Amino acid sequence: AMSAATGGITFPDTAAGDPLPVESWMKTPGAPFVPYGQPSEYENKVARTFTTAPGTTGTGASRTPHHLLDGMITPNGLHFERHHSGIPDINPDAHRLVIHGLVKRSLVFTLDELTRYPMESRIAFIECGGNGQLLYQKEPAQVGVQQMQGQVSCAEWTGVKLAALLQEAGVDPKAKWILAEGADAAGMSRSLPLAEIMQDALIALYQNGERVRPANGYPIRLLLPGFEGNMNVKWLRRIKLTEGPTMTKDETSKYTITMPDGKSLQFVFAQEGKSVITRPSPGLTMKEPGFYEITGLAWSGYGKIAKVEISADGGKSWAPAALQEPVLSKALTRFRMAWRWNGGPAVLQSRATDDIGYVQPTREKMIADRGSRTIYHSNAVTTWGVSENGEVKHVYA
Amino acid sequence: AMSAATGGITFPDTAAGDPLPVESWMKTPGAPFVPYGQPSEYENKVARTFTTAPGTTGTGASRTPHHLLDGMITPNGLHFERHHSGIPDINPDAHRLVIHGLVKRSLVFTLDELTRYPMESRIAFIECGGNGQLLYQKEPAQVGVQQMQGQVSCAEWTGVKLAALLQEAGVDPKAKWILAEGADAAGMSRSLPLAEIMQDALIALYQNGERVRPANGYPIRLLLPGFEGNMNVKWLRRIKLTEGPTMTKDETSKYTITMPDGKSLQFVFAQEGKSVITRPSPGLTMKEPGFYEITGLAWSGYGKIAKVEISADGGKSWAPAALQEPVLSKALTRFRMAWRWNGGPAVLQSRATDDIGYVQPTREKMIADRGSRTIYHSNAVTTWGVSENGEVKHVYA
Amino acid sequence: DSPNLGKVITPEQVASWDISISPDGAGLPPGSGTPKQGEAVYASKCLACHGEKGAGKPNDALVGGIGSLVGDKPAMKTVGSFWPYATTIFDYVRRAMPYNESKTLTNDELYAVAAYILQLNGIIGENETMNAQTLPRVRMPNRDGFVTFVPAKPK
Amino acid sequence: DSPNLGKVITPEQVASWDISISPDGAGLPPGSGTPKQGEAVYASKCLACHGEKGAGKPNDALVGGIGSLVGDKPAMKTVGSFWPYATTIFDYVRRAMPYNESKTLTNDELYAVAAYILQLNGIIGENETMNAQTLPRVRMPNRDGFVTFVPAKPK
Ligand code: HEC
Ligand code: HEC
Ligand SMILES: [Ca+2]
Ligand SMILES: [Ca+2]
Ligand SMILES: [Ca+2]
Ligand SMILES: [Ca+2]
Ligand SMILES: [Ca+2]
Ligand SMILES: [Ca+2]
Ligand SMILES: [Co+2]
Ligand SMILES: [Co+2]
Repeated sequence: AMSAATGGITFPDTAAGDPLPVESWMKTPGAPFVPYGQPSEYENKVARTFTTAPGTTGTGASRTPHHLLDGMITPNGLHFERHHSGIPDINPDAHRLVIHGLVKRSLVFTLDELTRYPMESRIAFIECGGNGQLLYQKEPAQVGVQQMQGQVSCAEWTGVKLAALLQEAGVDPKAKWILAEGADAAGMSRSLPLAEIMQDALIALYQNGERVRPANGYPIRLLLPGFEGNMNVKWLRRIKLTEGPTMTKDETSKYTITMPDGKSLQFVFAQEGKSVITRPSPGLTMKEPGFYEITGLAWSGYGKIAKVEISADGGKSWAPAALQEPVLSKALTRFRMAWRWNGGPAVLQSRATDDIGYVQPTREKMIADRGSRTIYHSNAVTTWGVSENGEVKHVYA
Repeated sequence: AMSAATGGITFPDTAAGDPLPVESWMKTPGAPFVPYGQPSEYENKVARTFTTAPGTTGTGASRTPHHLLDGMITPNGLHFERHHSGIPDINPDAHRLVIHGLVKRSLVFTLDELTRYPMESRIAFIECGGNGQLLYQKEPAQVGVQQMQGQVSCAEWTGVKLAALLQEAGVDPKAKWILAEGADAAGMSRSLPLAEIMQDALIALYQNGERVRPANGYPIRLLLPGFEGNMNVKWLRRIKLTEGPTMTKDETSKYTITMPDGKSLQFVFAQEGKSVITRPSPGLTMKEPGFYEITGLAWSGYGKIAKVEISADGGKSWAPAALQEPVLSKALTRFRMAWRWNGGPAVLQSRATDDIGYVQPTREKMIADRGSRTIYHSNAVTTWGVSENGEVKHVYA
Repeated sequence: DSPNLGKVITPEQVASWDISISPDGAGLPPGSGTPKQGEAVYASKCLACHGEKGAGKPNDALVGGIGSLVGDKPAMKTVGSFWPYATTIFDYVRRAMPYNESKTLTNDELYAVAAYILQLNGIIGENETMNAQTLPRVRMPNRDGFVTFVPAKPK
Repeated sequence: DSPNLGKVITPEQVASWDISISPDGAGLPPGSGTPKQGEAVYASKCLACHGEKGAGKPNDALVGGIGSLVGDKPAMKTVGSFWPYATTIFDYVRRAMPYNESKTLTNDELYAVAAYILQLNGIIGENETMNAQTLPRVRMPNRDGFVTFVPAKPK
C-alpha cells in the first residue's frame, strides 16, 4: 500500500488484519555454534560477479555488490579481486619475502618473523585501475553499480611498514624505484616510486582483523593506500630496489591512459577523486513514491573526501550530502542524503571533492580531456536515471 | 637461529644456503573466482571456541580468537556470540518489527520498509556482560585471551536510528523504559532505559558492510554502543514502551553484580573501561629473546579510550602505549608498544583510561570492591606471565 | 519529514507476540494453576532437564540456595533464592520453556508450573492457586536484594 | 632499535626468483634464439591460446595494430603496436607464460619466442638473433609513446 501524503503530513497505513504469526523459529531451538560463521542463506545473492578470460583459471576480475551493502567496510568475502592466474594456495610456512637489489644487505623474511614486527592498521580502499571503464563507452552500458563500479572495496589492513624493512636492508642512495613481485603463477610485478611510497606502504598481514584472504594476497600483500589497485601486489614474494622502473607488462601494456594523440600517460599512481550512488541504483526498483535515502561511496587517492554533492536533475542543481564519520584519508567514505521521490523521472548523480580540492569530473569533461582510447582510471560521475515506474537505469546525462 | 645482540646493534643471521624454491603455486594457475570468499585453509585454527549448556542447541557462548587477530575490526565469521536457544534461521520476508505499548500508534515494519530509512554507520564494540568472568576465580585459570576475554568483538554496524521509529510511533510521556524482544526460540528480552538509549540506539541491518550475520541477529539486531552485550537484543521483533522495567530473567536472575553483602547491583548498562594484551599471550610462545610488539585492545562503554599504559613488571612501572588511529568512541582501540624481551621472566599488564577519566581497576581492587560472588562485568587488568623459556601464562600479579 | 513507512497495527494483531509480563502483573492472561497441577506439567515437560523437584541436572536447578547470597560459600542463585519477582517465572517460562518447544504451554500450565516451582522453594503453600491476581502478589525472598547500579561520572 | 629479524641472503640464493629484466637489459641471462626457433616453441606452447602467427583467439593477439593508436577506430594494442620495450616480452613470458606452466621455458626458448613475436610484428628480420645484447637494443615502434602522468596539485 502507498502512503497518502496530504499537505506534508504522511499518515501511516494499516497493516493487514491477521495476528502476527508465531513462526517456527520462535519456538524451536536454532542452529548450533560453528567455528567460523557465514551469512544467512537468504543473502546468497549478495555475491561477487566475475569475468574470466577464455580457457583460463581466474584471469579476470570480480566485483563487490555495492548496491546490496552499506557502511564503509567491505566484508572480506565480498572484496573485489583482480587475478592474473587464479588464486594461489600458498603454504604460509614456505612463503618468503625477499628484499634485494640496491641495498646494503639482501634480506629474506619468514612469515613468523614478519609477524613480530611493529604493526600499523589502516582503513583503506583499493580500486582497480580499470574500475568504471564502461563510462568510456559511447552508449551507456545497461548494468548496475556492481558491474560499473564494483572493482573498489575497503578494509582495515594491518601490517608492517615497508620502510622499516627497507631501513634494515640499508637502501643504496641510487635506488629510486622498487619492483614488487607476487608468488602467483603470473608472477605479477609492478615498479613503484620509492620516495612516494615510503611514507604509507604496508606489508599487509591482516584484513579486517583476520589474516589476508587468499584472494587478496595471502599470506602477505603490498598495501599502497590511494594507489592503483594493480600496484598493491598480492602474494608478495620479492622487493627489488632499482634505479629506474622495470617497465613490466602491467605498467606499459596495461594501466596506461592512451590519449587522443596516441600518447599514453604512464605511472598514474593515485586513483583520483570519485564517487558513486549505490542506492537507488539499477536493480533496486522503487515500488512507490515517498522517502528514500540516497547513499553511496566516495574516495580519493589524494586524501580525504571533503564534500559530496548530489543532483537529482542530471547536474543542473546540487546539494551537499552528509558524510558518515569517520572520514578517513584514502578510505571509502559513505555519503547520505534524504530524498523524497515524487514519482516523476529523476536523474541522480554524485560528485566528490577531496581535501586537495580535486573535483570529480563529469563524463563529458573526462572524455574531452582524454578521449575514449583507454579503459583505465575512469573516475567520472556515474548517472542513474529513475523512470516514472521507479526503475533505475544507467544513463548519460 | 637466534640473533646476536652486541652493544645494541643486531646483526642479521644468514639464511640457509639453498636457492629459494620455485614452488608449484608459482608455476601453476591457482583457484578460480567464487561468489563469496573464505579464509585460507591454512588458517582454520583461527576459529571461535564455544561452550554449550548440556543437552541444548547453542545455549552458550562462542569467543573471538583475539590472539590471532590484529586491527580493530572483528571479521564477521569470528564475532563472538551469545545465544540462548541456538541461531534462528529467519526468513527476512516474514520478519517484522513491532513498536507498541505507550505510543500514540503501534507500528509494524517489514524489512523492506526499514531498508528505506536513513541509515547511520557506527564502528562499535559489543561485549558480553560475562566476559572476563574467570578473573573472579581464586586461582588464575590456565587459559588464554580467547577463553578469558573473547566475548568482545567490534564491527561497523549500519542501521536505522531507533529514535526515528519511536518518533513516528509517538512516544507517550509516561514511557520511561522499553522492552526489546528477540524472535529466537528463547524470546530473549531486556528492559532498556529510554532516555539513555535515545541518542545512540540503532536497529542494525548491516555488519561490516553486509547484512547482519544470523549469529549476530539477522535480519535485525539492536545496537546500543557501549552497553552490555545482552542488551543489544538480536533477531529483534518487538519494542514495547513501558513505564517501568519488565524485570526479565536476564536483568534479574542474570547480569547483576552480587556484592559481598548479598545485594545485587542491577541495570549495569555500560561496559566499563578495560583492556587486554592480545600478543604476547598464552599459546603464543616466544622462541627467542629479541624484539616483540606488545599489542592489544582497549575499550570503554563510557566513551573514547584516552590512554593505555603497559607494564612488564607486574604493575610496578608503567609506560604509555601508542593508540592506533582512528580512536573511536565505544569502539575497540588497538594499542601497541615496542618491546625487547631480554629472555628473563616478565609480567605483562595493560591498563586503560577512558575520556571520562575512568581507570581500569586491578584485579585486587575489583575484588576488594565487589567480592567474587558474581561473574559479571569483570573489567580488571589481565596479567600474562612470561617465563624464561618464552612461555606465556595467565597469572595473578 | 520522517519516512513514515510503518503500518498501524492493532493490539489484537500484536497479542500473539505481546508475551511480556510486568512485575505488577500487567500482561498476565486469564487462567490459573496449583502446585499439584504444576507437578504433573513439570514431570512431563521439565523434569528431564531440571531434575527431580527442580534439583537441577543437566540444566539449572530451580530450587535451593536461599540464604546463600552472603557468606563464604559460593552463592547458589535459583528462582527461589535470587529472583525478585514471581511474574518473571511466568514471563520467562512462557517465552523460553520447555527449551525444545517454547511458547507452547497453555496459560493454565504456565500458572501451574510457576506455582509448583514456588511451592518447591517454600515460597507458597501447597494449596495456593496462582493466577493473574495472586502471582504478582507473591513476595520473593530476594525482592529487596537489588540496588540500581550507579555509573562512573566524568572526572 | 629495529627488530632485525630478517636473514641475509646471497645473490645465488635469490637467483631462482630474480627474474625481472630492466629495459636496459640488466637481468637478461645467457642464451639466444632466432625467429625460426621461436616459431617451433610458439607452435607447441603458445599457438593454442594466441592463434596462428599471434593473431589471437581465444586469448590476446600478439601481432597487429601498428598505427591504430590514433584515429577514429578503436586502438589495437599488441606487443607490436604498443609495448615500448622488447625486454618486457622476455620478462613477462618468462614469469607468466605458457599460462598453464609458467616459469618453465629455457632461456633459449624465451629468446626464440621473443624473436618470433618481434619478427611477426615486422620489428626484426627473419635472420636476427635475440640474446642479452641484441634484445634490449630492439627499438619498439611505440618506444616514444609514453608520457609520465602528472598528478593533481593541492588547490
Ligand atoms: C531440553 C531441556 C529443557 C527443558 C525440557 C526445560 N528446560 Fe528450563 N532450561 C533449560 C536450559 C538450557 C536453561 C538455560 C537457558 C539459558 O541459559 O538461557 C533453562 C532455564 C530455565 C529457567 C531459568 C533458570 C535460571 O535460574 O535462570 C527456568 C525457570 C526454567 N528453565 C524452567 C523450566 C520449566 C518450567 C520447564 C518445563 C515447562 C523447563 N524449564 C523445561 C533447559 C530445559
Ligand atoms: C592456456 C592459454 C595460454 C597459453 C598456452 C599461452 N598464453 Fe599467453 N596469455 C594467455 C592469457 C590468458 C593472457 C592474458 C593474461 C592476463 O591478462 O594477465 C596471455 C597474455 C600473453 C601476453 C601479453 C599480451 C598483452 O598484450 O598484454 C603475451 C606476450 C603472451 N601471452 C605470450 C605467450 C607466449 C609467448 C606463450 C607461449 C610460450 C603463451 N603466451 C602461451 C593465455 C595463454
Ligand atoms: Ca505508509
Ligand atoms: Ca604455520
Ligand atoms: Ca591487474
Ligand atoms: Ca636474526
Ligand atoms: Ca527477500
Ligand atoms: Ca545473554
Ligand atoms: Co586492475
Ligand atoms: Co552476555
